[in-house]
Amino acid sequence: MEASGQNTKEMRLQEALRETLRYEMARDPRVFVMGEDVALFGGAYGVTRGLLQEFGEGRVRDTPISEAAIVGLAAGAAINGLRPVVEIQFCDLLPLCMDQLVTHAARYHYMTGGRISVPLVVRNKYGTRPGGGPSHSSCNHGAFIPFPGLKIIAPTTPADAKGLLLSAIRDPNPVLCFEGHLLYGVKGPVPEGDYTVPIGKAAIRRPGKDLTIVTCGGMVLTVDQVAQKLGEKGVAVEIVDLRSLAPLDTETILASVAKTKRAMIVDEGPVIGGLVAELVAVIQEHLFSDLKGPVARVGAAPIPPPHSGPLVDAMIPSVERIEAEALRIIGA
Amino acid sequence: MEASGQNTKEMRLQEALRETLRYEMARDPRVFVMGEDVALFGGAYGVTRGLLQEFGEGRVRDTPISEAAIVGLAAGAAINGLRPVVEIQFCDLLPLCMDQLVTHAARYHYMTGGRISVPLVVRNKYGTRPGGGPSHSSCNHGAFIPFPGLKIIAPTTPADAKGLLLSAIRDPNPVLCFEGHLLYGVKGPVPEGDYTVPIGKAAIRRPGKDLTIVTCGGMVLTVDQVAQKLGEKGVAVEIVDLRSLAPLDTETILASVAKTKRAMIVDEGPVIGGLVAELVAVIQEHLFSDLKGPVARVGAAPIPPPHSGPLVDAMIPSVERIEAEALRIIGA
Amino acid sequence: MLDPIQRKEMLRTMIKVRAFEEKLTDLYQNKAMFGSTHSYRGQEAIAAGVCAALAPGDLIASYHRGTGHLVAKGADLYKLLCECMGRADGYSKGRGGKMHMGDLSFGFLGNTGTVGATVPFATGAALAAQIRGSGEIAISFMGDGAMNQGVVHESMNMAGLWKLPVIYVVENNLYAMTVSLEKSVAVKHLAERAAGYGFEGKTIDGNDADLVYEETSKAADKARRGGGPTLLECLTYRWDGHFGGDPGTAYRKREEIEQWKGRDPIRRLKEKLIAGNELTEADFDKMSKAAYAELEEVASKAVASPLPAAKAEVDDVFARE
Amino acid sequence: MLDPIQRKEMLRTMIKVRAFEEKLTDLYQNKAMFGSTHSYRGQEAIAAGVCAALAPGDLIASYHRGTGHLVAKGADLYKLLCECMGRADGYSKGRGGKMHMGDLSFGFLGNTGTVGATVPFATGAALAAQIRGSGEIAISFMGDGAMNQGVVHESMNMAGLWKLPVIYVVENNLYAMTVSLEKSVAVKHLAERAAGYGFEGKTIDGNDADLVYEETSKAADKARRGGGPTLLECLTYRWDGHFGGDPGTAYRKREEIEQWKGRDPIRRLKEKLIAGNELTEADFDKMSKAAYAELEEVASKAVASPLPAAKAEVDDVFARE
Ligand SMILES: Cc1ncc(C[n+]2csc(CCOP(=O)(O)OP(=O)(O)O)c2C)c(N)n1
Ligand SMILES: Cc1ncc(C[n+]2csc(CCOP(=O)(O)OP(=O)(O)O)c2C)c(N)n1
Ligand SMILES: [Mg+2]
Ligand SMILES: [Mg+2]
Repeated sequence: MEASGQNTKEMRLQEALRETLRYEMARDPRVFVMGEDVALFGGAYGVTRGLLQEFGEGRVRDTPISEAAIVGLAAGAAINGLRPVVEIQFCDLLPLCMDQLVTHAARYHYMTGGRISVPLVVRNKYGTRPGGGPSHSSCNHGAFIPFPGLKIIAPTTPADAKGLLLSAIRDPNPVLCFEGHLLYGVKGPVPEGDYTVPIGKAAIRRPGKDLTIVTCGGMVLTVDQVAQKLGEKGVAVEIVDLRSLAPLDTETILASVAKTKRAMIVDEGPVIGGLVAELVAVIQEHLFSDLKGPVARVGAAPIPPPHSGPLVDAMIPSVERIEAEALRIIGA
Repeated sequence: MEASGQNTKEMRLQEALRETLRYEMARDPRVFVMGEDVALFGGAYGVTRGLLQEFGEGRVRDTPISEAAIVGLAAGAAINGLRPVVEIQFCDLLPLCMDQLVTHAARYHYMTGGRISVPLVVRNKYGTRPGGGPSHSSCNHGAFIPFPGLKIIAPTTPADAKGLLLSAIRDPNPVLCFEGHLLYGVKGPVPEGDYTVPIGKAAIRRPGKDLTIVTCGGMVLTVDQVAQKLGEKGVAVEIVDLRSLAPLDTETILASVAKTKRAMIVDEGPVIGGLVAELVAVIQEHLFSDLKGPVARVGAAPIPPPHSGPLVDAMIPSVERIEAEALRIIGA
Repeated sequence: MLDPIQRKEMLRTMIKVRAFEEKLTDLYQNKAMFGSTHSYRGQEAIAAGVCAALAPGDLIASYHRGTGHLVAKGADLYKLLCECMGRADGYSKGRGGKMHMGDLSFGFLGNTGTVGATVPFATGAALAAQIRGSGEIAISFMGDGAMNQGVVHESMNMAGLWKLPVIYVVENNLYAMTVSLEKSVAVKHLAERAAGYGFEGKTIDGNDADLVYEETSKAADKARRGGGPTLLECLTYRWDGHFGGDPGTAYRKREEIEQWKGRDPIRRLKEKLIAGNELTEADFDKMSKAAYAELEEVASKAVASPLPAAKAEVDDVFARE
Repeated sequence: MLDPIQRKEMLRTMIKVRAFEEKLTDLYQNKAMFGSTHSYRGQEAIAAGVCAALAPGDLIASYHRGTGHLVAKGADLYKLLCECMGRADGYSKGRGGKMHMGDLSFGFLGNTGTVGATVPFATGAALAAQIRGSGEIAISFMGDGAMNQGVVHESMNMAGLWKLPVIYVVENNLYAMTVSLEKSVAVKHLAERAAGYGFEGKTIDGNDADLVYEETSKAADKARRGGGPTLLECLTYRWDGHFGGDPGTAYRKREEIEQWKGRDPIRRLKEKLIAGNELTEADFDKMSKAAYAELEEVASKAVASPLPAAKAEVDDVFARE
């Protein structure tokens, strides 16, 4: 399981994903990769580079621009015994394959009385940034949690990227993997060999006694900066990196908040509905009388992701905004 | 605005919707209706019956089974000056047109710098019931609130059905209208003539001082039964019928909870993420210190909507389950 | 061409399919079911003809009007009927009803109530067969209305591109619910669309079981030999309304319905067999009685079978493996 | 056929389109933009030829490779360039960038970055024209890759069914990002798909502005007369990479690129005009200089223009009207 004494190698998150695909494709002939530009070009973000050469056209396929069929064919292949890993170029395109994913693939195991399962991984990129704009830089990772039958992961570190993706490929259920646009290039140590991180387990990125901040993906790095600055001001922040958005690791979250008695949710996505609201709801449900104040939430402003830099800066939680909010609820 | 001294006529919710369409189509030549089986047959639930005969094939169109294009063409027609009202036969099909709706129609006004607006109404039916099953009886009305640019209404009474639908047709933005399967046949007084209910305003269905229950759609009727039983036990429940899910009328909700100091959210849909979680989050955010206990939530079990009666009964909140939960949080 | 014994088997299957539909309608009218039915009566030659051409390992995906395909592919009638009735012994434990099942033990990839939604599943199953080289082919049954769903277009394009071993069987019964074909498409034959995906499309008489068998066999051979997909548009008609409660006469002329009933696929095969001295009226009556008797027996057992317990099965949403 | 003056105008438009693209590339390379570019160089004859055939009230919908269409349709270069650069004076106030704009004042229905997503918008705009009887037609520009999106299929079917006044202009530049046409479809000409929707499809040389104009005019007349849609597959090639950062050589042979550059649509029209004694080299140079000079001026103004304020414009999400 977790990296215990395993040798590690320093690499980018993008490489960690690639190594994981190579590793599992070599180990399990049922695994194959399909998506737009994934074969000859190696993927819009280079994650699948080299796989075509290593595993051939049968198992590494460029597809037409047909998101619904990419996910639908993958589900069909999964039903018939394979382990597809498909790439959807960015999360803004998930609505195009949403019917196949949430109404069919995700419900199939339950609705067939458990006779059929759909081991399917849908990788996609997310993240609002200057130049992306309204159709290319959404953060809808939090919007899929109301749909039963879907597992959702969002790795922050290269090690988790490997461990979670490997777990996802081996999971008998559909797993949606959100990869942060700005995280692909981030380096970190990655355990070699067979390394998995269980889906549904969060990680404490930083221990602290005064305030719990629950977040995920790229925001973990932003929040870590906040924690450092607050540390200098004598406020000890505990950071919970969700890693899995569905199922949520409420145990770890609640244990942390039970200790700090103050909680704040920070996310790149909208605070309305979805993940952020769910975290607030769960915490107040279980720890209402322990809490020193309401659970705070800091997230993206409720607007479509804009193109221009200043507009994006105003939309996405900044170190300053998060710190100010943290100080406010600490009452410092 | 609200029915003030207007003459009313007793009719089914289904008829109220039909009368509204007739009224506005006669008044505004820009309004037209399109969808599967809406013309010759008058709609799967009879809502559009007679419109073809009255307004002709140009403005009342049967379509092929193409949900994405139905919404996409409607959006294009709206951009070019018309006021489309389309019918999607049930909410399980919304994922098929979700890209057109949330990524394009809903973002268009903002993303064009306000140059273009998309006055579009997408009517659809929702509701989990025996015999519907996993692809025909979802309750995803709560899952669309994280997406900016979309207004969402869910009328409970025939009068609101008229008032909200008329407001929706006249609204310059895309409006998603959720119609409860079991509500179509429910009768009530409907103001005649030009009657609108503002989008974004909830209604107090029943005043009470001990507990606020926030709900919407068909659940309002179930919760009313609960309130009656609790009334006999001396517990005065205040029922807030949301009527609009986006934008949410937080003012009315918070005013009620500020008075009762206890809140419970009840919904036919999943409690995870979406609408229910949002309501919990908003209330605890603003009224944390006034609340006598955590905001409770009662909703559908996190499973796909099943086919068989007993399974549905176990999934959807019942009078008994809601009452028990209410008594628990009242501490009675 | 099938030999006499096989053709009689095909006839027996058609009778069984119809008997099942009529029993379902019974049960629906007697309020013994949750939800409704989508009667397959009138289209029996397609399910029977297609399935007669398949090898045991071959796969089928179905749709809302799917019970006929299941019976023809060899589903267990008790489990099937129980599922239609929302009983615990059903294929899906009562969770899915007639529109939501799946069981690979008899090559059934599944069906759903969303028009067109299983077309990519069948196509993807064929992709798996190609990648693995396992030799099975997949049948994708769909109605004419499904041809206008985006995902069906996308799937067929990928199947043509990769020469996947899949056969698209479009059961063109001239109506999508209440909307007639002329109000749904501007093309004369839906089969013409196959050209746009780079494979062959044929429009055939879907009420001629022998023909459906022949064309499916050809397409299956081609698919197995790596020749890629085929679209078979089978012209047919549903005798009954779209669903249980629909008389089917608000949008269809009575004459049209009668005309098509005159083209009864069962009677057609029966008469051909009798004309060829391969069947007697007596044989036919025996077959019929046997089929209806079997249904009676299965139905009485299903009616007496338990409903699922009233519990939310949250632990069964995810596969554990 | 256009008269000499009009053809020179068309040439002028093509030069302007190219000048704009080259200026954008400049700005991109000088990091003066947010995000990237999708160069239209090599495809100028399509935007210019199509727009030359339109009446003032006609509408166009565009896609990610859309700046060429906007310039040809008469967009304000300053507002357009500002938007590409995310400036406050841009068409979308910097919110949309080059892929997300719309302004009916010059008949521009809009573009988005989702492949195929504006095809239903153009189709729906044509539906509005038909219902209202207002006489305008709509052009739906798209790349070859869009032909494999479900919603495009659904839209074309409805357009054929209802004979909507829309023209689908498929700019087939042989690649969808890095995936070649042969790896995307199994059909030889994308235009063949139109038959499946009941209207005419033609494959034409998209680098011949005169021809594009002619075919668009015919299709436009047909559409105005109630004859329904036409699909024009315009064969062409993008000279540059898919986006600013892409050299475009990882998936395309250099010879292929050079070959197509030899078919320069601007030079072709220029030489035809010169051969017909309707243009001199000097005229051409004057046109060019003027176009590039105009771009320089616009660009310097745009570069000096303000960025939007750093505020979340939550009040601008909903239209108030
Ligand atoms: C995507 C989708 N849209 C609409 C519906 C509602 N609906 C159920 S069956 C049907 C008609 C299907 O017609 P066809 O595909 O020809 O099959 P048939 O019923 O004629 O066998 C419709 C519109 C649905 N189930 N799925
Ligand atoms: C629905 C969708 N899928 C994928 C993408 C990513 N993407 C952007 S452009 C492009 C290729 C488009 O090719 P084509 O339609 O031929 O237009 P071209 O770029 O060649 O002009 C892709 C795959 C997208 N923007 N939208
Ligand atoms: Mg049909
Ligand atoms: Mg292209």
